[in-house]
Amino acid sequence: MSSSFSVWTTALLTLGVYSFLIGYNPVFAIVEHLFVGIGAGYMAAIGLQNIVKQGFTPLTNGNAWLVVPIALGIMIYARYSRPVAWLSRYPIAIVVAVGSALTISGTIQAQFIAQIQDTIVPLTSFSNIVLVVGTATTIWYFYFGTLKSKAAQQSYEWISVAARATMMMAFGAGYTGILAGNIARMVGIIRQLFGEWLHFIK
Amino acid sequence: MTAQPAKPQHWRRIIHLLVFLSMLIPLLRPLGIPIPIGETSRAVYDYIQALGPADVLLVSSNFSVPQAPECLPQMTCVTLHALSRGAKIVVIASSADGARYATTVTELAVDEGARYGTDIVLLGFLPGEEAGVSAFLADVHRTFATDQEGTPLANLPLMQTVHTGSDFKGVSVTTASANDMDFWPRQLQKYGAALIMASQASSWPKLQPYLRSGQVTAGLNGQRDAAEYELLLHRPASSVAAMDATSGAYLLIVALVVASNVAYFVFERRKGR
Amino acid sequence: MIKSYVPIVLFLLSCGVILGWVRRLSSGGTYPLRRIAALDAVTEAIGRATELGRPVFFTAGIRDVATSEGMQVVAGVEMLSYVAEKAAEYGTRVIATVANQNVFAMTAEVLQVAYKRAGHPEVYREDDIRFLSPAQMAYAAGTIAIMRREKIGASFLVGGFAGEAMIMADAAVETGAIQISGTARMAQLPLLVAVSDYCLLGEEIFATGAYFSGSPVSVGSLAGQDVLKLVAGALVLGGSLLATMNITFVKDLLGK
Amino acid sequence: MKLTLERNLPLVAAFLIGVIIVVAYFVDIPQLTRVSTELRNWAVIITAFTMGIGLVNLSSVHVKRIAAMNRKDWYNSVLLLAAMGTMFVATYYQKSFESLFKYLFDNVYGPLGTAMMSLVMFGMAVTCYRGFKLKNLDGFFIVFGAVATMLGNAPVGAAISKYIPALSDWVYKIPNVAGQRGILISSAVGALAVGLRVLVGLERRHIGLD
Repeated sequence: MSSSFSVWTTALLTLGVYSFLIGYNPVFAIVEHLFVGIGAGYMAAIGLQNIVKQGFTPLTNGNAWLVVPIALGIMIYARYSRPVAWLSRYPIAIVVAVGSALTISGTIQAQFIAQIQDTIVPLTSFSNIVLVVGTATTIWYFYFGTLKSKAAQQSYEWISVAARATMMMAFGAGYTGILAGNIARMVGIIRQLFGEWLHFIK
Repeated sequence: MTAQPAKPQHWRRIIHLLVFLSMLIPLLRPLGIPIPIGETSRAVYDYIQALGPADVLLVSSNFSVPQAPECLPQMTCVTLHALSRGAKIVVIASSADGARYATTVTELAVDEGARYGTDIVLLGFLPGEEAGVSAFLADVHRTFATDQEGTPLANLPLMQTVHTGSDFKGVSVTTASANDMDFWPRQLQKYGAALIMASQASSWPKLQPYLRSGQVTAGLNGQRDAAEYELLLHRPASSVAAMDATSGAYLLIVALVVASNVAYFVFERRKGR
Repeated sequence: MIKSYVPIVLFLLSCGVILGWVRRLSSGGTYPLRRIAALDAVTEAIGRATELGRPVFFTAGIRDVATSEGMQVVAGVEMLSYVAEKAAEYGTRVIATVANQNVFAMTAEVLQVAYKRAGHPEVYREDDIRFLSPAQMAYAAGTIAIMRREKIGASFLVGGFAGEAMIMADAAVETGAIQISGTARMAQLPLLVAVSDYCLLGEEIFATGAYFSGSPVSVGSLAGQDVLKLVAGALVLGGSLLATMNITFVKDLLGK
Repeated sequence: MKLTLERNLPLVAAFLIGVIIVVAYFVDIPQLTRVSTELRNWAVIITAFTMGIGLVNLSSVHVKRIAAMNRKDWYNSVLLLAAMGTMFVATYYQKSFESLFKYLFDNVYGPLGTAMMSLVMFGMAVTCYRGFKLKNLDGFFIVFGAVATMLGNAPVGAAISKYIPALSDWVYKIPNVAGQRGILISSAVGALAVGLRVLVGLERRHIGLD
């Protein structure tokens, strides 16, 4: 068994997390509060570093424009005082606007055009047919309107069968990928517990 | 509706225990199932094998503690392999955590005999994700004035040959971030460097479209391919040792799927009728 | 100066189609929608939580709004506002956990609007929106603990998630809650589909506003989306048929 | 329509900023690109400030719990606040508290994260038993996709049959790509629509306007 304080800390905390598998219990509650505290403290420090590194330091070096985001950042705290609470709308509106601008400009090229272009292949093999039909039906599956004619409804039924089959196979494959990563992590943890801590694995 | 008021679900505890045992037992008593070398790890190996002393490889890391069991061996293998071919290495990281592992790999390479400054240089953390990478490839010396330790790039012989993205023969990105898979091909396009992407297994499906289109030359898929690479390099390490446990876990999961369906068709459906 | 015209033209056309349909519905047009099982289940889930006398749980994931995946979180928070409205009508408490500080600020605003609309502004309590931290697994740990402590009756995980989604969804299911989830992040969908009672796939998370409010803006935008999807599918299929006959016109045009 | 500081101007400001970023993406004007980068940097700075209101929420919940003096688990709230303070100081003044930071990061924060994350593994195993049933076509295809790739991913698959790796590879490269692309393309349309609505001010619940 290890005599290192760090190894013991790691091992006990790991067991504390695993105690959740038995059910929510006081030990897990302790570990959970510790973790939330540490996580928040860590992220807060990184945030403050960002303010200093990207805000105050360049500002004092002469980039006067940075007064604006810093002022906006302070405005978020207006929410605690009712008469000026509306001031906090500015920073939120701007942050969300940056996100939506990044989304609408980025998606059309990367997720729309590039993906469609890559899927256009000659239908000369079984694989290519599955690829093209699978992609097209999956896109059409997300048609939200209602269809009037009987024929259209019937073809939507078929489209949705093909689409769901394709998506489910993709999900199955995705499931495996995620599983593989978790197996690797789990092996790491078992090595930690039974190797470094208990010395059962050489 | 499947939801019911909470009551102890003991079958869950049994599955938890089985999961643990399915991996612990093969780790305690390795089975030694042979590991066949697949096409994907072979493709990366072949690409690195073809590098020579005139080539510079950019190695970027962007993964964190949870992905390290998969990604660290991948990055180590590619770096050491390239060095063994005489290629030069520039190491950067796109995240703060990634920088910790970039340091680990660089130190390991130096321990194995690489000369710091001539064979390998560690530039460190490059903030700004896509924007950062874009600026870096446009002008390496403007984004990094010094290496991670603060040595000016002018004092590092290797950096005198590296100025823009065009000076890299290839780029090897080991990443846990799906964003990297979108923007690296995009940013690298105009520089003509080949792109090798090593990823955690859960991002592997995401990489497929880029491999198909050729924007990514070759890729490594999680611990599995790391193990194969370790074997190709004749230096079996943590990934190879994990493979039996991996088989054990997969067999258990497949067994659970089978058992669940047997239970469903034999008991539940009969009850339902 | 302009790198390529094709994306710009397509972008402007897409915006035009969406805004055009919004205009059309705003001036009195109609666009009936098909049903989506997961959205039909929302009211049912809130109702069940009410019957059991348990709170409804909601979280919109760990992603930041100021990124290119931010709209998933916006969609999640939008859904939360409808869930909260409904829950307020039923007199059921909604507890939300938040990982990202921008999302926290949004969530607070959205909930106040929702409760006001439901006619119960007094229900809003800032303590029911729990900011945990952007540290992924700390957020997950805090969330599963809250799920258990508060004995939730229905759980909504809709937005932009990373690896933590599975832990939270599984914990909710074991608590006995109905689990409704949804994301457009491909890496998390497989898990959420497998573990949840109902799952909103990809684009479906962007449709909640139209289904719950029926406002001309959101329904119109959905109609516009439908047109774009018909075109996209046709491009894939038609382009490939042409490519089979060695006509690579569509593929080349998109590559420009 | 009257422009008011409270209601319209935030939306106008957001619209202008958004348009600059969008135009800079499509049109290559160096000055505009710089402005766009600067604006994105603003979002980072604002986000860092916003952290404060999150922390106020977290702290106030726990301070109230301690102050109420009637909870059995008050010590957890003390622990949380103490851990938050300690980690904050250790991270921010990393240079002075190097060994404390290293200990907290490598032996507390890191392992807690890894252990939490590995709970996914248990959840997935349980889900395989609970949810992967061949009840209908959906069930059949998800099980097929999962089992084929699982056996293909582990060395044991190749030991069972040499066709398993090939099948697994096919599932990854064809149906997987098709399904992913279909979802990606359609959700791109959805994200575009929501983004557009936010940008032109049709969607404004997020800033507290109805």
